[in-house]
Amino acid sequence: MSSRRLLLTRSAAVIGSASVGLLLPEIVRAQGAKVRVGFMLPYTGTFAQLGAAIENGFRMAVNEQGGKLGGREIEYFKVDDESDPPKGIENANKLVLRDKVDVLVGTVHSGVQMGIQKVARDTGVLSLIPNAGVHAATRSLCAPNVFRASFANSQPTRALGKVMVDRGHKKAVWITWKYAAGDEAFEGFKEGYTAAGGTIVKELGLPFPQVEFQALLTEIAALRPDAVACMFAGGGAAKFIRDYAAAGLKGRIPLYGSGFLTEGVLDAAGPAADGIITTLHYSDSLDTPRNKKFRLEYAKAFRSQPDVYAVQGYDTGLLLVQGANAVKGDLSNKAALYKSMRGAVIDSPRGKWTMSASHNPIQDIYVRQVENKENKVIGVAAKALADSGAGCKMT
Amino acid sequence: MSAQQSNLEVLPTSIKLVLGMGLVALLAFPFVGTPFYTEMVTRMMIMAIFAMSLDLLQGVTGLVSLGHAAYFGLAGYALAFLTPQGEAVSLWWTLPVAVLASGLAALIIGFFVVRTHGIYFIMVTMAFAQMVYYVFFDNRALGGSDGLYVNFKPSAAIFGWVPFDLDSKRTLYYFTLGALLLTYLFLRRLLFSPFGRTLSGIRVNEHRMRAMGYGVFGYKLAAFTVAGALAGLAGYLWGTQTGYINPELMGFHMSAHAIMMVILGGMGNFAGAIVGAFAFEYLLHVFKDLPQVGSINLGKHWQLWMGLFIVLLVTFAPRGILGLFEKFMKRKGTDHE
Amino acid sequence: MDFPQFLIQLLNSVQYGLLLFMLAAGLTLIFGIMGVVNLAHGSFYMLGAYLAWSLSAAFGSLTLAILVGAVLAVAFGLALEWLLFRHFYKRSHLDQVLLTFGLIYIFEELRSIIWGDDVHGVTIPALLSASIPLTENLSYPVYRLFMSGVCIALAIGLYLLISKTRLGMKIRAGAFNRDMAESLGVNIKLIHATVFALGVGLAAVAGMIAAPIASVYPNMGSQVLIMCFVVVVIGGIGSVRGALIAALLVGLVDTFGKVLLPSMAGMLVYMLMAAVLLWKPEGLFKQ
Amino acid sequence: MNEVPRTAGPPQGSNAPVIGVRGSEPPQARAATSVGAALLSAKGLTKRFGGLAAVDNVSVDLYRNHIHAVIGPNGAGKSTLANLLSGDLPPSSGSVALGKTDITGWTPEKISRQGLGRSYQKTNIFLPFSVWDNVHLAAQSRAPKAHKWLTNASDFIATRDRTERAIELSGLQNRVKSVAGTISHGEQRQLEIAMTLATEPQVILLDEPLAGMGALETERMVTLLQAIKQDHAILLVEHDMDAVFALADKLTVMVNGQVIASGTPVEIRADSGVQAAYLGEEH
Repeated sequence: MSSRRLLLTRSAAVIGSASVGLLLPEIVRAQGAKVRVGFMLPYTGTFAQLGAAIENGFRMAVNEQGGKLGGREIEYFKVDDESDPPKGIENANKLVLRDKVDVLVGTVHSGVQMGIQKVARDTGVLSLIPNAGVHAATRSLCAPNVFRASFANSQPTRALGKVMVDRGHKKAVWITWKYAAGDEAFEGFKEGYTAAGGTIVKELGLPFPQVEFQALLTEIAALRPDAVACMFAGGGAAKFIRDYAAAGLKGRIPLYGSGFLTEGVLDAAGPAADGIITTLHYSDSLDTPRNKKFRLEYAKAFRSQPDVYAVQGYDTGLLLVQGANAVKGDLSNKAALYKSMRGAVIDSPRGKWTMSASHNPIQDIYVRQVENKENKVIGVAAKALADSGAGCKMT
Repeated sequence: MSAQQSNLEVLPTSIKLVLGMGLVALLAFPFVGTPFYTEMVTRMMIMAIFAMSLDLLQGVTGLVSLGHAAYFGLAGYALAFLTPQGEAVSLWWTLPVAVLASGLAALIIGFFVVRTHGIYFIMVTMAFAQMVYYVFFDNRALGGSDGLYVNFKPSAAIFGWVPFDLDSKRTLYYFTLGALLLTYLFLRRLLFSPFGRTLSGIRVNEHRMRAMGYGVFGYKLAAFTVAGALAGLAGYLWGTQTGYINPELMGFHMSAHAIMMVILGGMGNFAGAIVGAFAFEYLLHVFKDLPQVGSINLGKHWQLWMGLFIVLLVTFAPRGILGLFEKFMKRKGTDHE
Repeated sequence: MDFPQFLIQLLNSVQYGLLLFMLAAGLTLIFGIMGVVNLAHGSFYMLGAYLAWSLSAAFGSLTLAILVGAVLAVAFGLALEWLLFRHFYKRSHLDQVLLTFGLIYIFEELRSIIWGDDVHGVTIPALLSASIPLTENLSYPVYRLFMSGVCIALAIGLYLLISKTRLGMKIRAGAFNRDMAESLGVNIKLIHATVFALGVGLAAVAGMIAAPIASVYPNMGSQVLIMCFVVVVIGGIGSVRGALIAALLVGLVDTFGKVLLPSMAGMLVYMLMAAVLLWKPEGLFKQ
Repeated sequence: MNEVPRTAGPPQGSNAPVIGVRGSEPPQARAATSVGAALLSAKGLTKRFGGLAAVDNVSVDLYRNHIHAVIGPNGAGKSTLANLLSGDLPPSSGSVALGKTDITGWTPEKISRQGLGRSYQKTNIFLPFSVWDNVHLAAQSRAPKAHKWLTNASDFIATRDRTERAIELSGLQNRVKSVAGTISHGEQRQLEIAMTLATEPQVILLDEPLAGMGALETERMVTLLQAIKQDHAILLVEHDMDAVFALADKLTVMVNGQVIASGTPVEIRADSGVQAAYLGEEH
C-alpha cells in the first residue's frame, strides 16, 4: 500500500515539477548540488527552547564535517511545527513536497511525530527523530526510512525499576499525566519494576497539562509507599517537584522519575529538587572526555549550555553524517544509506550507542541524582538497553 | 451589533463575478499547481466547508459557537474507527454515518447549549467541546493524545466498479471541490427557504419572532444540528486527506480559527466563509514564510503578525473582505454618478 | 478514604477553589459590567506570573515585586482599555471574541520575545516557606494557606467595594442601565476603564501570587482560561458571589474527581457545568 | 412615578373599584357590545415585582369588533398588563383565557399561535430587513413550512397573500421594498400593525401605537385601527385621549396597577374620581 502511494506521489511530483505554482509564494529552488535538510521543530510555544537546542546540536555535528554531508553542500529549510498535531501532516508536506528535502529532522511532540511518521511512510522520505519518544514510530509503525536518535518513551523508566528495588524501595506509587507519553513511560516502569521484584501500590494520573497536584500528593501521603516514581516534564515538572517538597513528602518518601523530570527545570525547581533520583540516557555532568569536549565546543559555538536535547540533535547529525559519508553524499542511494545507518555506531556525548533492528537507540541509561541544580551521575542503571520494537515489520 | 449589519445575503453581481472567476481558478488549479499546493488548496476547501457550517450558526442564526471543532473532529474519529487496520472501507456508507454521528452529537449538545444566550452560549459551547476533547484525549482506547491513523483512504468502489480513486491527490481535490459546491448550493437554498428566513429573523430579533409565534428553540436546535453535521462532512474529508486524527482537531484553537475565517470573509452569506477560509489559511502560510530581515527572522514571529492582523481586521473591517469589497464597489458606483 | 484524609482533601478543594475564584473574579466583573468576552484573560494571568518572576529577581523581594507588578498590570489594563476595549463595548460578542483571541497571539509572542521560552521558578518568601504538619508524613505549605487568605481577603474586599462603596454603587448602576447611570451623572467611560483595569489587575495579581508554587512557563494562561470560563458560567455572569460559590464547587469536584474517579477527572468539571446549566440555564446567581 | 394624589386613589389596602363592577360588565357597556362570548377574558391578573404589584387583580374581557382601551398615568401598569396577556410576562396570580382555552402561563409563541397578536410600545421590528420581509416573516409564522429547506420562502402563495393583505390594510404598499430601519417613525408603527395583522390574530393588543406620532400620522393610524376593528377584538393601550375617546367602545382606567374605573367613554368622562385622578391632568 505505502509503496503504491509512494509511486503515486512520485508521479505527482513529476507533474508538479514540470509546472510551477506561480500564483503562490513558492521560491523555486535549483535541484541537485546541495543536500536539502529540513528542520520540522517547535520554534514557538512551550517547546520552543527544545527546538532551538536540537537545531544547534544538529548543525554542530554537521559543522564538524566542514558543514558538508558526504562532501555535498547543505541547504537548510525550517518549519515551525507549533507542537500542533493537526498541522503535523501539512507542515511535514511543506518540507517534503514543497521544499523537496532529502532529509526531514523532527520533532519533539509525540502527536506531531505521528503526523511526520505518516508522511514519512507515504512518501519514503528519510526521517530522523531527534526527540519524540512515541513508541509507534519504532514499533508498529516503524519504517526503513525512519530512524530515532533519542529514546523510546519507556526506555528511561524501564531502567528505573531496578534502581529503586536495589535501593530497597519495594512498594512504589506511580504518578504521571494521563497522555500517551505518560502511559508509555509507565509501561517501561511497570515491566522494569515488577521484574526487579517491586510492587506498584497504585497508579495515579491527572489530566494533561493540569498542574494541581495537591489532591494526589495527599493520597500519596496516605498510601505511605516506600517511594514514588513519576514522569513529568517542563513547567509541570518544576511545579510537581516544588509541591512534592512543600507537602513535606520530600525526605519522607523518596522521589524517583524519568530523567526528563529534572531536565531544564532545576533552576525553576530550586532546592526542592535536591536528592531526586532519575534515569536517563544522558546527564550534563557526565564525566567523560567526549562529553566535556562536546559541552565546551557547544558553549563556544552557541554561547549557551547544551542539554539532553542538544545532545539528541547532535547525535541526529552524527547519524546522518555517517550515512551520508557511506554513500558519498548520494542520499538517493537509499539501500546503502539505510544499511550504513542501521549499522551505525554513534560516538555520542552520552556514550557510544548503536541502532536497534527497529531503528531505535540501544544505549546506556544513567542513574542521576540532583545536587545543587545539577544531575550528578551516580551510576549506570542499564547497559545497552534496547526497546523491544514490538510489532515492527520493516517493509 | 453585527446582527444589525446587513449580511449581503443577496450577493451583488460584482461579487458573484469574482466568485465565478474563483471557481474557474479552482477547477483549473490542479493542472498548474504543484502537488504540495494541490494538497494545500484541498485543505483550504475542507476548511471552507467547515467555515460555512459555522456560518449557518454565526452569520445566519447569530449563535457564536466557540466549540464547533468538536463536530469536525468527531466525524474524523468516526472514519478512523470505521476503517479497519488492513483494508480500505467504502466511502458510500462511512461518509453518511460519520456525518450523522457529528449531527447526532450536535443535537445532544445543542439541547443543552441552545437554551443559553449571548456570552453564555459562547462559553458553554466551548466548554462542551472541551468535554468531548477530553473524552478522546484521556482514553487510550479512543486513540488518546497521540490520535489515530486512517490507514487507507475510503474506497469509492460500488460492487467492484471503481468510479474514482481518492488515493490520487487530484481526484481527492475534485471530490472535495464537489463537496464544497454542493454544500454551498445547499446552504444558499436553505438561506432563502422558510427555515433560513426564520433563522435570520431569530438573529435580528428573537423576541419578536417569539411574539409572532415561532418556537425559536426548535429552530435553533435544528440549525445547530445541521451545522454540526456539515462540520462532520468537513472532518470526514480532513481524515480522508491527512489520514491522521488527533484530539487537537477538536481543540479551542480549531474552533476559534473557524470563527475567524467566517468573520474574515464576511458573515451570513456562505460565500464570505469560503473566501475567509482561503484567505486565513493563505495568510498563515505567508506569515510563516516571511523572510529573515537582518538579524530578525520575521517568519519566526508569525504569531505576532497573525495577532496584529486579527486585531486590525476586527477593529477596522468587522464586515470582512466581502464587506470591504462591496463598500469599495459602492463607492466606485457613486463616483460614476 | 478515612476521615482525616477526607478533611485534608476538603482543605485542598477549598484552597484550589479560592485560587480559581481569584482568577475568575476579574473575568466575571468584566463580563458582567461591560459585557465583554475576554479570551485574553489567561494572558493577564501569565503576564502577572512573569512580572512576579522578573521583578522579584530585580528587587530581591516578592512582596515588593507584587506591589509594583500590580501597579504595572493596572496601568497596562488602563492602556489596553483606552486603546482597544472601549471601542468594543457596543460591538457584538463575536467581535470581542475575535479581538481578544488576536490578543492572545500577540501576548504569547511578546512574552517569548521579552522573557524567552524557559521555565522559571519564583522563590517563596522566607517567612512563608514553612509547612504545617497535618499527618506524620504530610504537611501543608504555609504559602498555600497564605494564598487562600489573600483570596478570601480579596473576596471580602470585592464584596465591600461593589455593595458598600460609592464606586460600587456607580458600577452597579452602570451595569444595570448605562443611560440611567449617565443621567445620574455617573461617568460611564471612567467606570468602565476602572473596572477593566481592576479585572486585569486581579488576573495579574492571581498570577503573581500563584507564581511561587505554580512556576512560570509559556502558555500557562490558556489552561487557566477555560477553567475560569467554566467557573463564570456556573456562577452566573457578573456575579462575584456566584463566582466564589462556583469556584469552590469546581475545586471540590476536581479534587475529589482526581481521587475517586481518576479515569474521568478531565471531564468531571465540564459535566458539573452541564448539570448546572440544565438546572439553571443562566448560572447559579444570575445578575 | 406616581403623580396621582393619594386622596383620589382607591381606598388604601382595598381593591374595591370606585366605579363599575370588575369582572362583570356594567349594563350600558354590554348593550354596546352584544357580540357573543369574550374572545379574551382575563380574571384577577396580578403581577408582583418584589414587593410592589405592578398589576393588581385586574380583569378584562375583549369582544370581537370592539376596542377596549386601557388608559392611565405612566407606571400605572398598562404595558405590564399587555405583557401579561401576551405571555411576555408570567402572571403572579390570576388567569387568562383565549376563547375557551386557558392560556395562563403559556409562552408568547404558543399564545401567538393560539390567535393573539400584539404590537409593542417600543418599535420592535426587523430593522435590517425590507418592509416586505418583515411582514412576510410574520405571515409565514402561520404556516412555517420549517421542513421545506430547499424551497424559496416566497414561493408559498398563502403566505404571500397574507403578506400583501396585511401591507395593503396598513397602507404600506409604496414602501414594500424599503429597509425597515430607513422608513419614518410613523411608517414603522404602521409596519408594527401590519406584522401583527399578518399573523391573522383574533385578539390584538396594541401598546401605544400612536406614541411619538405627528397629527397626520395619527389620523392615518386612527382610520387604520377603525378599519381593522371589524373582525378583531382589540385591547388598546394609549395616551392620546382624543384618539382613545374616538376609538374605544370601552375604557378601563388604571392607577398604581389597579383599576379605578371601567366603562363606556361617556361614563368615564362623567366619572369624578377619574377626572380628579387622571383626566384632569390631560385637560
